[in-house]
Amino acid sequence: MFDVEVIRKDFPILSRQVHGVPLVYLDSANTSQKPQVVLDSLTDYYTRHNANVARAVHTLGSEATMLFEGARDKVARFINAPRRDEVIFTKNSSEALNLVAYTLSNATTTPGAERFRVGPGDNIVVTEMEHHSNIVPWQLLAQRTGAEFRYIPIDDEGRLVESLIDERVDERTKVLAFVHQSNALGTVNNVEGLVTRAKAVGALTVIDASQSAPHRPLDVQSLGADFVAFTGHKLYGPTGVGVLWGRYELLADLPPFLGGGEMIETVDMSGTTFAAPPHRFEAGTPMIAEAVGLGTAIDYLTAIGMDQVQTHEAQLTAYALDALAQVPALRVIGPSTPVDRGATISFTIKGIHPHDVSQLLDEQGIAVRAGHHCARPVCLRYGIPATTRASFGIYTTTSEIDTLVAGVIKVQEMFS
Amino acid sequence: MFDVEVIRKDFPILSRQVHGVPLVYLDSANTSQKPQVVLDSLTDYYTRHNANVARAVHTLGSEATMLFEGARDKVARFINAPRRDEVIFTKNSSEALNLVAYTLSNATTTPGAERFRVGPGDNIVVTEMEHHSNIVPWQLLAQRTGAEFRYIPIDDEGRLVESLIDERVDERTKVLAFVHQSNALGTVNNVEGLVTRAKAVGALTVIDASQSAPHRPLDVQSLGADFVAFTGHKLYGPTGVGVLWGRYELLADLPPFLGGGEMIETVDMSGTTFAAPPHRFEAGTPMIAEAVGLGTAIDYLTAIGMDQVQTHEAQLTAYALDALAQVPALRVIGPSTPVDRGATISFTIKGIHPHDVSQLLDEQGIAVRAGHHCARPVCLRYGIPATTRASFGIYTTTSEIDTLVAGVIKVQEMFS
Amino acid sequence: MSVNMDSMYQQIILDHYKHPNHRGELADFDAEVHHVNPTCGDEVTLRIRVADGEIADLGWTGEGCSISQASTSVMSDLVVGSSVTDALQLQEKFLQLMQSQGHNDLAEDETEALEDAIAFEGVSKYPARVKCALLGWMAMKSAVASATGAGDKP
Amino acid sequence: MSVNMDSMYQQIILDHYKHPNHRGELADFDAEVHHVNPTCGDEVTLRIRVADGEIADLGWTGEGCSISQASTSVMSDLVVGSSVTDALQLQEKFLQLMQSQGHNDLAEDETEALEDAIAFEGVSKYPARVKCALLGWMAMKSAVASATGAGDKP
Ligand SMILES: Cc1ncc(COP(=O)(O)O)c(C=O)c1O
Ligand SMILES: Cc1ncc(COP(=O)(O)O)c(C=O)c1O
Repeated sequence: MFDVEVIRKDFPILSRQVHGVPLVYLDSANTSQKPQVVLDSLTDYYTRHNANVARAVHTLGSEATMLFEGARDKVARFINAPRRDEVIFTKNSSEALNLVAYTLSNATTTPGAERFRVGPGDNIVVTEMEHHSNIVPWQLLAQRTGAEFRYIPIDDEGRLVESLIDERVDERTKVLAFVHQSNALGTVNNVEGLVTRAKAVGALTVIDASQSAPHRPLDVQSLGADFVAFTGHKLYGPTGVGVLWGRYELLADLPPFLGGGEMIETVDMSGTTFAAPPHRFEAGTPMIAEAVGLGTAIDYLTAIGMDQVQTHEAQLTAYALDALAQVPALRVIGPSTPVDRGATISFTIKGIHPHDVSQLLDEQGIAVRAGHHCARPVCLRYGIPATTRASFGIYTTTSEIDTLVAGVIKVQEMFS
Repeated sequence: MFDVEVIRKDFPILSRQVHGVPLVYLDSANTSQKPQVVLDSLTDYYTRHNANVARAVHTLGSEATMLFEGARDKVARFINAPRRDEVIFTKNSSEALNLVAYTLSNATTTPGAERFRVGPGDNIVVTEMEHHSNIVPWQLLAQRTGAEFRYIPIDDEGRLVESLIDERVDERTKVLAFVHQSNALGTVNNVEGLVTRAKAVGALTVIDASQSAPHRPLDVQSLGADFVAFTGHKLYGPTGVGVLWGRYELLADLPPFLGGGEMIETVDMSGTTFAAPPHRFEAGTPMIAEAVGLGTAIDYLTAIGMDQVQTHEAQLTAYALDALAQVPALRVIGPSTPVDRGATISFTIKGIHPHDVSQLLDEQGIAVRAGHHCARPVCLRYGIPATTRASFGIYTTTSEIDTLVAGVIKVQEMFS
Repeated sequence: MSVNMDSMYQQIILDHYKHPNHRGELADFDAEVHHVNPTCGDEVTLRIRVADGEIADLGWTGEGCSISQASTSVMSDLVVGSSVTDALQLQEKFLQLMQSQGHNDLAEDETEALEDAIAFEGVSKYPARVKCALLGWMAMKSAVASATGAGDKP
Repeated sequence: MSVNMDSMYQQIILDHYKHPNHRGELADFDAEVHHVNPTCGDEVTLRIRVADGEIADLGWTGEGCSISQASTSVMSDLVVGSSVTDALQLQEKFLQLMQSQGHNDLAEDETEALEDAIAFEGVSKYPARVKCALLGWMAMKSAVASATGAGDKP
């Protein structure tokens, strides 16, 4: 049974006061808070098992390796990966997405990787609602290879213009990269339609699941894409760890990204051969404690049940959309109904800059984000400099949403 | 006053038992253990201040940003950087070294970055004693650009053949990358000689300080190189964080590496401009807690005094070299005298494979490493498959070295 | 909502935001600059007239949060009619205040010289907002440099 | 030093290491393979002769730690004279044992079938050493595949 009050007790920071009032943390899309069990697993790792992985033959090294590789197993199960060695640990989502983009340009100079080559005449497609971390890596890839960079536009409600997918994704499309759930709009995209089109033209598909992994069951097999990226710090895990999942068959043929310890098979001054996935893509000492902590966060979420999480957040979304609709002069940027959208709501308030809204909410203990949320093309699309964004998580309550609404009204009074 | 027994009390893991005997941890070159204050700072960060940095206007976000940027200040002071914005946080040393290598190949397609271009006819030079993390990134750079990859050989004592520096580093050398202290041999290189030659031919210099930063005062200004990399987990800090220091004047002109949130100035579907250093090179949510933890580790080391650390470890090295010299059939691989060498000692034992030596030491509670230590060319150079390596840190005692020597003798008895 | 004592939004800031001074386009000017804070979209266009080493007049337009708008208004009041040297010195002080992370370490007379601008002290605790408060001040500095031919960059 | 009960180095392993069986080059063979463990440099060259679905003979040379050498010796004893099917089944069991991370979950009869090879159970707790123990077994598997024309890779 999902009981938000019980869950809240697991998060020590939620009992903090801010400006003399209890913290109302509505910025989980930016980063989530961490349950005590995750902190305990970090402490346990460092005080009992810390050692470098893969390399050492001693007891601590073996324990650390088993904990680290055990975390990989947990991630694989969490996303229903067909194979554990399809799970690559990165430092965050951004690195995961860049990893794919760099291996593709590296294919240009790697014998045997011809099938991945991208060049002039080819194109790379994203959507207009992407986070910068799913825009810039592809713009840079286009610059490195001479390929064209394109995007699928969004409509007034914050949804993809589906009728343009077939035009933008064409026979020369090499990569289609898109967000599962938008961090700026809350929109949940129709994965099937996008993946089907990409497959039809033979393009690789990359899903940015940074904002969906924490909020709904994620099954890489049913998503059907080639790569899926997400980040630990939004998934109730530590900072400094992210995940790239990729189809083994592709990973096995892709050239490496970062070079260094642990990603090699054998090194020689005259040439080097590379380890099999996932290690080929994990150069240097990995984020051991962080991966272990992420594994614990996954255990925690699994015990709650991701479908329970999804139901809870769907209720919050519906409740918040209703409540915010009552506030005069407030405009929601993104889908206004709780269908195919997540628990992240961006809005503007007539006559008051989002920075002022957020700051004055902070003075009432309410933490929300203001800005373009690293998705500036979305703001450009709607002709606004920024939005205020409230985003929810497993520990969010409807009474916190009431506090938000009351807070916004107070801000309006102050500026009237 | 440096008191190793007092220091040991700060490291909770050192009171662990392994195979029923007290742990003797002699694998600090692989990764160091962490003092309690570092663990406390992680817990404090997560239970009181956790939020995403740079982006949020709320109280937690401001606190997290100040803690994270405060860690940058601490790193800058620790290495005597002229400017705090020369300090880039990475996930480890390996990423730091790859960052430099990738920005150089990215310069090939970036207008305005012509001065950094590397291409056919140019060469990149490393040494034969490098860690794979300072070999493979440069081999990959050579592959991407068509430049030649070269190395400066080592002699029987594990020192660079200085007479060959001028030949290998020539007018077409674009990068000279070398290790400050070798992780496989313990050798401390003559930085001045190498940097002087590189400067004379106009090559960029990259120092891998992964193994020196934890053991001696590090002053980037007196080293005189252009880039210096090191890693947090060997510096008594958390896993998942490393540092690249670079001259501001170079960082300001180098193109970006990873694309994503926080590294941009402004993003537009038709093009993107990039933030100033260090943020240009820090895409996505950084390893916030880890950087904070590293800052705490640096405070801890600074309170002890890095010159005290250096003195302590010099004593250990001399003691250990003497003691190991008494063991029959033991051969030290690397400098046999305590001059210009660090507290990392590799050795072989006639007739017993290093894996067996290490494993049987582990059964006596002694943690050492066996293998090629991610520096396989060193093993090739000496015609050996692997070595056993004992490496020391601030918490190592001479009585632990006695235990090691007794342990090795027991292993020999067992195999005789 | 009454503004509480430690609020970033001192009454003086709200007043300047609602009734900004020197807002408008100057017809007769020596330099015009346009500054943007890319992370939040705040922008200001500022024109300046310099005569006999004095800031003879200044006018600005722009959009943004109350902090950036009010700060630009306060800055204008302070520098119009003052010498270029004093204006730049004041800019230095304000910058220092903004970088103080909530611990104003200016001398008492320096603090006094900032007059109304001291109301922005609370902003310095929020790294993400510091740039808002600085926007107009940085624009003034560039405009002065370009009007006096000193050049903003080397 | 007496070997303690939970030591990885069971007496049987040391015995095989000091006196390895089937070590040497086979003059008459159907297949030869060379396997290397790149992370530690252990290597083995293994020749095999298959007749009537049986491993008629096997000989190996190589260098490495006591675990890899002893394991290859034990493996040789077990498979020489057995049917190819049984040898490959045994290889499967041994692989499973090595992947058990110290928790042998083989059935009792499977454990018995492994005979001396069960002495390597302790190795499974050390991921870095598992490859050492597997080296000879993997080489045998490849050699059988190539001798029987099954092919090692698709
Ligand atoms: C000399 C040297 N360089 C680079 C590295 C790589 O550091 P990391 O694994 O943290 O990336 C290491 C340690 O593994 C090292 O010893
Ligand atoms: C949709 C989306 N993609 C990518 C990212 C980047 O994640 P990270 O900052 O952890 O790399 C974020 C969050 O910042 C996001 O919301």
